[in-house]
Amino acid sequence: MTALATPASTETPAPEAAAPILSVNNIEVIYDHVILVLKGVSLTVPKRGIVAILGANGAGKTTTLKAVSNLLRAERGEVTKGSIEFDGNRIEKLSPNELVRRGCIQVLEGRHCFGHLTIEENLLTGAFTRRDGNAAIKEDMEKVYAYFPRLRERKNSMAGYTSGGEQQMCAIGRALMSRPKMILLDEPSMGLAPQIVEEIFEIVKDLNAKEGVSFLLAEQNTNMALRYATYGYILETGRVVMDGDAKMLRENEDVKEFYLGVSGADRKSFREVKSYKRRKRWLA
Amino acid sequence: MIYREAGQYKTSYEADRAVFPLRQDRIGIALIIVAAYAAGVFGSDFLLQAVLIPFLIFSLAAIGLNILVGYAGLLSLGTGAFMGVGAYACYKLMTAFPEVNVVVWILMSGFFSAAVGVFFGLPSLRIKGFYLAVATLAAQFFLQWSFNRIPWLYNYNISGAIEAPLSTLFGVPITGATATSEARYFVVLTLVIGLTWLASNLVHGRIGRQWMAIRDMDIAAELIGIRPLTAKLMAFACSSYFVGVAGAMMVFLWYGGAEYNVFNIDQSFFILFMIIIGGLGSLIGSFMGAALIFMLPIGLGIVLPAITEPFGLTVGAATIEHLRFMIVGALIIFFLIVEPHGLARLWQIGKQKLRVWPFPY
Amino acid sequence: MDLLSQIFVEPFALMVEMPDLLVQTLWEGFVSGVLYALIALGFVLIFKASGVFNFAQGIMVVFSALTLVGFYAMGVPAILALVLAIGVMFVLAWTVERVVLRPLVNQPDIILFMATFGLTYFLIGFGELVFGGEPKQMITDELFLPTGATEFDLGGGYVRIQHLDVAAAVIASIMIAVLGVFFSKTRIGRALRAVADSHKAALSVGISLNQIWVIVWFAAGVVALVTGIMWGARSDVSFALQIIALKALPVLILGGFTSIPGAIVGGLIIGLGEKIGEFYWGPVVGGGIETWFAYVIALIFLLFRPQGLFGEKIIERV
Amino acid sequence: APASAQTEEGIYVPLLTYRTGAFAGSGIPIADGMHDYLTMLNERDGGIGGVRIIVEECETGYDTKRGVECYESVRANDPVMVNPYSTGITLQLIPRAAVDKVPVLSMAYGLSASADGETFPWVFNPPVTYWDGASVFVKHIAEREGGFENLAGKTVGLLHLDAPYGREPIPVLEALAEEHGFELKLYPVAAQDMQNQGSVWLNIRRDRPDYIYLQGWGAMNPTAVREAIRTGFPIENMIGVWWAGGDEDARAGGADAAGYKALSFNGAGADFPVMQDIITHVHDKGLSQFPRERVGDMLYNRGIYNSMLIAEAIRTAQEITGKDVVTGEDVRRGLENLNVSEERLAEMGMTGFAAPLNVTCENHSGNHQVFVAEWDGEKWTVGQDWTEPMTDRVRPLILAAAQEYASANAGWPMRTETCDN
Amino acid sequence: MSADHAHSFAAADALEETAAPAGGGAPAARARSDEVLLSVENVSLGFGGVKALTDVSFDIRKGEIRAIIGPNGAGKTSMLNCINGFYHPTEGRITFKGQTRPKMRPHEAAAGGIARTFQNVALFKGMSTLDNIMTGRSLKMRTNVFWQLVRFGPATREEVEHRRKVEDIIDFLQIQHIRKTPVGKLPYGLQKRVELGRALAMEPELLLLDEPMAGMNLEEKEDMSRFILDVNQEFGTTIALIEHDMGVVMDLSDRVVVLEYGRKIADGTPDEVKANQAVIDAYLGVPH
Ligand SMILES: Nc1ncnc2c1ncn2[C@@H]1O[C@H](COP(=O)(O)OP(=O)(O)OP(=O)(O)O)[C@@H](O)[C@H]1O
Ligand SMILES: Nc1ncnc2c1ncn2[C@@H]1O[C@H](COP(=O)(O)OP(=O)(O)OP(=O)(O)O)[C@@H](O)[C@H]1O
Ligand SMILES: [Mg+2]
Ligand SMILES: [Mg+2]
Repeated sequence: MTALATPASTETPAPEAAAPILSVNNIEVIYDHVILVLKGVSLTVPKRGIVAILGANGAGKTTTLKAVSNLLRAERGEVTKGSIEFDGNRIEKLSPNELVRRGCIQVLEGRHCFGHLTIEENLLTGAFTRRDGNAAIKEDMEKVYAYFPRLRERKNSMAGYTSGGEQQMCAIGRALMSRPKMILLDEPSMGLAPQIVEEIFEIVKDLNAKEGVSFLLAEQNTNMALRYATYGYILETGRVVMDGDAKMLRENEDVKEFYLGVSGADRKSFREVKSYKRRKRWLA
Repeated sequence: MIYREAGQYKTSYEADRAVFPLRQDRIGIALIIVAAYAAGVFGSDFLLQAVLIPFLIFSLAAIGLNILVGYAGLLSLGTGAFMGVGAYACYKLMTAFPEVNVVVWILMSGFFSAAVGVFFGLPSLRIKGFYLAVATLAAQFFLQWSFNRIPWLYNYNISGAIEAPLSTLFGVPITGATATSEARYFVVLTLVIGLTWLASNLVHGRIGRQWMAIRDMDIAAELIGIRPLTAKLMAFACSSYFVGVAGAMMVFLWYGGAEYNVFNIDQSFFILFMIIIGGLGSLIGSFMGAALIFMLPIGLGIVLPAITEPFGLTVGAATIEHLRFMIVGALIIFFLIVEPHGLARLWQIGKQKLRVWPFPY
Repeated sequence: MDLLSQIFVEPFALMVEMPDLLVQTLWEGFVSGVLYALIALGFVLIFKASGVFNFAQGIMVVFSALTLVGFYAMGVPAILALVLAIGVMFVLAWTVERVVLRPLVNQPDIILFMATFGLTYFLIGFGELVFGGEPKQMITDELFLPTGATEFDLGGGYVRIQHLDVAAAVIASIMIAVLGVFFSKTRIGRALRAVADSHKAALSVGISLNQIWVIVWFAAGVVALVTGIMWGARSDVSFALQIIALKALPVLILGGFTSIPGAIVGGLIIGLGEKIGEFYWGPVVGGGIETWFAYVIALIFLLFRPQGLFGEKIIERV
Repeated sequence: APASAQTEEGIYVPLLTYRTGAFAGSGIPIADGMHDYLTMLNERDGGIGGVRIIVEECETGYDTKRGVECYESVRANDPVMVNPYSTGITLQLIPRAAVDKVPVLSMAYGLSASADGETFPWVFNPPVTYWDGASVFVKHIAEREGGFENLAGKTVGLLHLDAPYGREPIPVLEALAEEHGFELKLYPVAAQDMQNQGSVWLNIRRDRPDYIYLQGWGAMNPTAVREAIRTGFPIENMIGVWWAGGDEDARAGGADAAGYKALSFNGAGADFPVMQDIITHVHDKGLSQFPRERVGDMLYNRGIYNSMLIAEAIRTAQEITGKDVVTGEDVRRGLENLNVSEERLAEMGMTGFAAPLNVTCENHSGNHQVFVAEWDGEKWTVGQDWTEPMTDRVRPLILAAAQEYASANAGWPMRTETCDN
Repeated sequence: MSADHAHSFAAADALEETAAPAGGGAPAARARSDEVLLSVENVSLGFGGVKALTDVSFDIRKGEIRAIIGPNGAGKTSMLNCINGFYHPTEGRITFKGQTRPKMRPHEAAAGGIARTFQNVALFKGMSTLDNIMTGRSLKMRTNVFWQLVRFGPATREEVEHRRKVEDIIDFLQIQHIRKTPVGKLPYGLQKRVELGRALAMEPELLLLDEPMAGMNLEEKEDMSRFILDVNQEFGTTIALIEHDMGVVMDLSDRVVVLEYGRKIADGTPDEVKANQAVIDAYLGVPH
């Protein structure tokens, strides 16, 4: 790791307690026994924090999230080194189901709705681990419909037939149904109309503020992500190359150049982009 | 770094599209072929007749099925019956025109099963996945019934079976009771090598890519201009051709005769399992799968008593058999867990490891 | 002409002439339909829950029935033997989940299909090792299953109805109804369909695949036991019984792999169609067409509904 | 195949058996019977002519492919003969027998035409062929009807496995039907519907045949017996071929099955001196896998009968050649000169267990007699009504079929073996 | 329609309108005409109760980049599906190059020169990047089965010739390093790039792109924009583009159609559309 990657928890202004809800320590992930994808990633999500992982395609964002939610095993990947703690307990050995029960749920990249179930049934599966009765579930479902009115309109359609954006909403709504303490959001804005993107981040903020849900989000829409997150990590080819306060990152020159784009008057039109690549300074 | 590819640059696209771009692989294949022919000279009768000949024939059938299931993604449970079509077609041709060489008829008989395959493949345009299996199952049961019930197919033999009459190649008997295993082995080996070469050309070219496209995402394939019906029927035809030839070879170059129930659904499953264990969509996998599924029980049959005997355990043949079943079953599950994509993938990963050896990755 | 008459005239004439045989044929068709439905149900449960086409269902039928008879032969009272056999099926379900399914989660269907073949091999070996390969008598009387038959006259002939068949139909119907309600009305039922759709997504929302699989394989095991008792009582309990699992294939295809009502309706259509076809039209070609006739029925239906009668629609969308 | 099979001197007798799979029910008692008799000879007499018999079983699962595999594996050890125990496997081995010099003993199964020793010098199917069996069946019903003339107008059904084995008796039955004016109806049962015979029995109910001849195997038989009872077919009018005469086959029908009949050429029960020897020398020493209380079962006894033929053939071969350790070629001659007389039966403790048998060069099945056994609800009762098959009808059919077989297989070798009798 | 002055947006989400001057270097060599390549006339599409499209009409001119935008579920993807024959409109007609083929199958559309990429990446997962792009050339390959079988002579020549074209595309898209990787293992963004490559390999006249930039970061979006523009300019390929990133849409496209609930609510240049109140209400949200 580079010098920039400092232990985060000490610097992060934890809203409540100092104890983080999630801490990932120096994990290494290998797919298929031969493909080394994460080469020592550490990160921390404070209680009630919103933390963003940024990075180019293939940097390992999704892999990191899956390592936390223990879905790697289903893809023949494994965490070979390091440790992961959620709420003070080691969780590498837990089943995904147990993890959801403890309040940590992932929204998979690329939607993954149950195609043959209706939207409403999809939402109900989200409540699979809950034991607090139908009334409470119903109530939450209303909440999800309030967040995404479009879902209410399509609630009796089979998810497989709905549009890409509708499926994305469904996947997020489904995760909310489990009343999680922490949500791992993988590319929530993908394929959503700008309005909805904004709405989703508002929901994130809302849940974070009102219900104390923590978020770890992998997002390409850096601008948005850094606006709502409190802290950010930048991943490149399986390593954390930079981390820091969201504000600090927003102001970093390189981040600006490579992830945010220069806003305002200096912004280049997409038409004018030339094919040149400047080396990122942190790779030097 | 035993398996070193550095320094082997490909300077033309011709070289790059070769089936075995690496020198080590090419040498390996050449050695295997030489060894295979040498086995015909030095191998015992048992090795040839009970191990190698059937192994090669099943490999060919597996290649055929792999074209359909592994490359084109169309599940078929009718392999046994299509083998039967080849066998019965060859039998009819051979008895009707005994003057033509049997090798010609063996190769011709594949066209009959290809035709039948295309017919039963017609529903594949509409029906997919496990449901498609029904069309092939209908083929399986209907054809099997025909082999049994249409006496014309077996020339009204009282025994209801077909027998391979004597025939020769270059003056050496290759079918019939007097054909030696060596002679038959050389014919089988040569045919299998030749047909494998053709299959390999097919799957590495345009047609093979179209099949894989249909397999991986039929909608997208159609949207980029591949005609699903043509591609699928082509797959049925090619697959059934290989399978049919394998069936003819099975009867004429291995068994020497057969009843209808040789081509039953168990045979279909048997071949299907070879390609799953070996690796779907891999020609080498077809060979590996055939080796494992066919030879594992034989091997265990030899090994198990050898293990139990020294301990003074006189285990009956039945108990050995039961153990053998259990072990084969357990091993299949074990292999799947180790590598669900089959032995071929295991082989690749092994090569990958060799390549980076002594580093773990 | 003769052939045409054999196909289009004689069968119907026979139906009218001998109504007793028609009724008998329908009854036989109905009973086999229910029994086919029962076998198909075992498949459907597992397919629904895991997308696994369980090749081992046939051997599970034999294995469960053998366990039952085996315990009885060891001197355990019949009812206790039944309970123990159910227990063994639970252990089997648990083991299968642990040893086979868990390591293979999120793998393509065909791989899991193959794994169940490994399981079949294992169970054949294990079953024969423990119980021996000889056929055994089903303990029909001891389980209070009725024997004998009732006959009533009809149109100059008679119709004979086996009490065992009536019992089989009733028990199978109850079984199917209970399972149908359980899996369609409960939380588990919904989860089941979710799992069948995508292992990965199901894992991500915290559905416990392990628990679901044990439940479902256990249910399939109990269905297998009932199937084994019924078919065993009709002939005997031997390893040949595993072949009847093949009978479920056209039923499944016709009804749809994922539908419990589909299994029932498919079973009845195949049972009736097959018996009527064989009885009235079989003689045209010398009989024995039952083996493929069912598939042809199924195939014809499929050409109109590619997902089977009640199967889940094949979603095509880009 | 254990490589050790030939380490000690002995006569290697491989038995292709099946104790697993769908047909294990019929296969196990036979395998045990074959095994136990040979073991008994080893234990009691130290083998045959002082040479131990090396018995090796190879499991075929009644599957032709694995049968051929077994054959290949045992062939390396120079067997004196093979017992394929499956018609399918036998058909595969017939062309190879002459080439490999391994005689095939297919006792009352296999290719009926192979009884013609001229065409099939290496294949033996004593004591009777399926065609003989069918003729005995017709004789039996004629007797019950009070003479052949009363068969006219009767309907006879053949309920058979839909496979070459099941169809074997058809030519003979057709010929006899024509001759005696009864009608023959065929009821094929496919292998996968063995235990699902509902529609066939509906057909039987429609046609109301007077008699049924059952040519089934494995699980098909008990199911047929049950279905007969279920549909109310008079069970005493159903007569099985010998392979449909297992104890389990009939027991499936319970008490209602009393009256069911089956052909047989070996006695049932344990009341023969030879059975006592087997109990003493094999069961008491714990060398048998067969339950002691079931000794005497029809199929177990048939296995014993089969092994008796093996042993007698070896003994005869030793006599002819004067050698102790005989080869396949010797045993072929032994088989061809097999003469199990009444005295020899008595010596072996088999009086009443089997009828005398005489195999010749021309006739490899020997036209042994057959009787009709009847199930009394508990066990098979064996009368002494040994019946001759209608040799005059069957023999010409056999010769014709053998001719046809040879001509269909171009290059079929002519018999070169000399005849000793 | 003036594409010469591009309008700048701060970023996809922000939609800050600025008075930024247009950058220089506007594509001059751009082949553009008023010839209509494809026209959609009164198309409606329904699935049982759901109406995905209602009476939509617009046209695409030869050589232009035409954007289709709208809220989620508006029917954009369905529109593309109609154009290339995957769905058949319940009413109305679609004319491509002067031809109207009501029951056109997708492979016929492909043969006619329509290629596309998909919203949910639809690559052939088991095949390598190279093979995926090679499949795009199937339509152009002609050698018969015999030559395919022996893989000599014409088959090799043809294969190499097409391989060369494909390598050009690979170079163009800068995906040389993943040539032999099975695409299933690639990260999402690269998969989209390969998919574009596959569509380009068909050398289409009309290229339909369904959210080509979803899930990409800025740098990658810039790359992708450049590819799209290059394709449009160098090969003269007409492009229909669905995208939710307004910055991209407004910068790249010549004209924009806006759909909402299956209806067309606006059609015009980016400027016009951006100023359209209905569009702002339905989709863009109030510009901040
Ligand atoms: N199942 C797998 N087997 C092998 N390699 C994999 C697998 N899944 C991912 N990878 C590899 O791991 C690396 C990281 O992938 P990952 O999906 O985590 O990236 P990402 O940062 O989420 O990218 P994106 O922004 O495109 O979603 C990539 O190089 C990818 O090729
Ligand atoms: N095959 C189908 N069956 C049923 N409904 C469908 C089908 N295809 C599309 N729809 C419905 O039509 C509407 C339009 O879908 P479409 O995919 O075209 O939306 P979209 O504009 O592409 O949205 P997004 O931006 O979210 O991708 C959706 O509500 C969808 O549910
Ligand atoms: Mg990702
Ligand atoms: Mg869309």
